[in-house]
Amino acid sequence: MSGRGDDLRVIEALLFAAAEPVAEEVLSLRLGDGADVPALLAELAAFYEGRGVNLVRRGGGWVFATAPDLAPALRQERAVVRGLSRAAVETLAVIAYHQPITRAEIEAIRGVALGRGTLDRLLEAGWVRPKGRRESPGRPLNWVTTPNFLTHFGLGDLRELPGVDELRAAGLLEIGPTVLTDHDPRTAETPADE
Amino acid sequence: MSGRGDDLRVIEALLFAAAEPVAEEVLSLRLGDGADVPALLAELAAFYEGRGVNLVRRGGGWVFATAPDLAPALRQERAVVRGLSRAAVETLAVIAYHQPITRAEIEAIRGVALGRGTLDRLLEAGWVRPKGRRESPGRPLNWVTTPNFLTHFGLGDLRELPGVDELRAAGLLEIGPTVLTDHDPRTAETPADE
Amino acid sequence: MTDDFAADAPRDAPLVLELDGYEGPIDLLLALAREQKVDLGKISILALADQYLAFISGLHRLRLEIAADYLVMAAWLAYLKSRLLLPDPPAVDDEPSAEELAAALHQRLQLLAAMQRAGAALMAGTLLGRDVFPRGQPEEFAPVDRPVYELSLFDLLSAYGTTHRRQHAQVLTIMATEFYSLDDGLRHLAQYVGHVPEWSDLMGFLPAELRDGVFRRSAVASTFAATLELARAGRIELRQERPFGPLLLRSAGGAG
Repeated sequence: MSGRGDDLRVIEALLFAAAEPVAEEVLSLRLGDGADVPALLAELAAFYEGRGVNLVRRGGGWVFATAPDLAPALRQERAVVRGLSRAAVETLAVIAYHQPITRAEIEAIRGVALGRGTLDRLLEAGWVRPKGRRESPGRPLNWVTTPNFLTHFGLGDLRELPGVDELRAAGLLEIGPTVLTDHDPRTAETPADE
Repeated sequence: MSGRGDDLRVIEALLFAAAEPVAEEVLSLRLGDGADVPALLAELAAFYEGRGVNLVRRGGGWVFATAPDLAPALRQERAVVRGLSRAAVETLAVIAYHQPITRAEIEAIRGVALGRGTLDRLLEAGWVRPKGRRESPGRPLNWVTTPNFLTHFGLGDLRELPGVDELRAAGLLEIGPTVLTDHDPRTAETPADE
Repeated sequence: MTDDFAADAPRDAPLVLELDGYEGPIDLLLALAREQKVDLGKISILALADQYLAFISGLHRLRLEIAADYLVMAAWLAYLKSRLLLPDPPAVDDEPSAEELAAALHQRLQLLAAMQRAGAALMAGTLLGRDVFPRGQPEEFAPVDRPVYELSLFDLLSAYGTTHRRQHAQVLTIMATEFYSLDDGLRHLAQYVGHVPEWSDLMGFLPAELRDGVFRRSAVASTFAATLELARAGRIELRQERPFGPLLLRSAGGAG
C-alpha cells in the first residue's frame, strides 16, 4: 500500500469484508505506521454519509450498515395465509349485505357482541372501512366494504351479491325440520320472504 | 420510494446487505415498476469503480466484492481457498464447458474413471448439481454448474468462461462420437448418449 | 504383459507413484505428447505410441488396479501402431481406418488439453474468498408478515345464510306443543268410574272443549290409553264388537 488513496481503499475493503466491527487499532496494525487511521475513517464516514450504506461506530469498532431511514424500504413483505374466524366471516357478510351499518346494528343482526379483534381483522384484510358517521345518538361509525372486497370476491359491484331469494334457492337459507305442529311458524313469521 | 436518488440508495443498501448476487429481477420487484434498474446498476457500478469495493455482475446477479487488486492486503486474515485436486479442477472444467453432461461423458473426455469423491467435492462446494436425466439407456443424470460456481469463479454468466468462444470455434465443445466410441470399455456402456 | 507388472507390489513402490502423477492414460499420453514440442494437432501418433509403450514397459512394477487403464491403452496403441505401419486390410464394414483412429486420438488429446487449460484458467480467475471477498456481515431484513386471508365467495354467502337464519330464528318461537296427556285422560275419566253401569261409547267421554287437529287426536289417544290403564286396574271393563267399531266401556261389574 503506497498512498493515502490506497490506504482508504484497503480500509474500505477490510471493513466491508469483516465479519464484525473492526477496531481502529486493528486497522492501524494492518495498514502500518504511516497511515492516519482516524483521519481515513473520518473521510470514509463522510463519503458514505447520505448514501444507502453508512460507516458507523459500533461495539468499539467501525462497521458498514445500511442507512436506518431505508429500513422500511428494505424490509420484505411476506405473505402469510391466515384463516378468518367464523365471527369475522359473518360480520363481513352482514356488512356486505347491510352497508352502511353501525357496529351496534351488526351486533343486533348477529345477536352477539362483536369480539375485540373482529373488525380489526377485516380492516387489516382491507375488506371493510369506516365511512362517515350515523346522525344518531353517539354518532356511531358507519361501516362499508371496500373496492378491494369486490376484487377479492370477484364481484363487479355490490349489486352482484346474490339476493336473499337467490340464497334460499341455493339452499343457503335452508333450515331443518323442527317441530311437529300443524302450522309451520316459518311461513307465518316470514311472509314477506315468500 | 420517491425519487431516483432514493432508488439508488435502496439498491445500494440491498446489494450491500446481501452476501450473494442479487438478480436484476429481484431488484426490480423490490423497487417497483417506476425504477430503471439497469440504469441505476450501471450508475452504481461506475460510482464504485476504482474504490476498495466494487459492484460486479456475478452468477447472473449483482454483488459487491472487494477490489481484486487489494487481495494481497486482505488475504492475510483469510484462509486461502482449500486446494482442489487436479481431478476436481479438470472435472469442473469439463462440466462447465460441456454441460449438461453425464458422468460417462466426463469420464470419456478425461479418459479415466471419476474417483469416488470428485463429484461429491464439487457438489459439496455448491458448484455443480444434477439437472434432469438423459433420455438414453440407463437414463443417466445430467450435470450442470450452479450460479454459485459463476460467483465463486468471478464470472457473470457462462458466456464469460475463459476461451469458450475459441474452444467452440475449434470444435472442442462437441463431444463427438470419436471420443465416445473408441476402445474405452466404459464408454461402450453408453453408446446412445450422442 | 510381463512379470514386471506383478500385482502384489508394495503400496508405496516408487514406480507406482510414477503413474500416480497422471490422471489416466490420456493424460499420460498428453504429457508425453508435450515432450514432442509440436502442435498437438500435428503430433506424430506413431512416435507417441512408441513413447507411451516405452514408458509403460519402463515401469518395473505396477499395481494392477491402478495400471489396468494404462495397460488397455498400451495394448490399443500397439494395435494402432501395427495398423499404421501395415497397409490397411481390405475395408471391413464398421471398421475405422488407421488414419481415422489416429485422428480420433488427436481429437481426444486436444479436447483433454483444452479442458486442462480451461481448468487452469478458471483457477487463475478472480476467485471469491481468494482474490475478492464478499460482504462479511450480511444484513438480514426481518420480513414483515402481510396476512393474506383465504375466503371464497361461497364461504361469505354461507356465513350470511347462517346469520340470516339465526336472525330469523330469534323471532321464530317454537310454540309449546299442546296435547292431551295420559294423565289428563286418567283425571278426566276418573270422575265417571263407578257411574257407568251400561256399555257406553268411549268417544262420549272426551272432554267437551275439544279443538281440532293434534289436540283432538292426542285426546282420543290419551283417553283410550287411560281406559286401558283403568281396565288393567280392574275398575272398568272394555269391549269392541268388531274391528274399527266403537270402543265401549262400563264400570267394573256393571249391569250388562
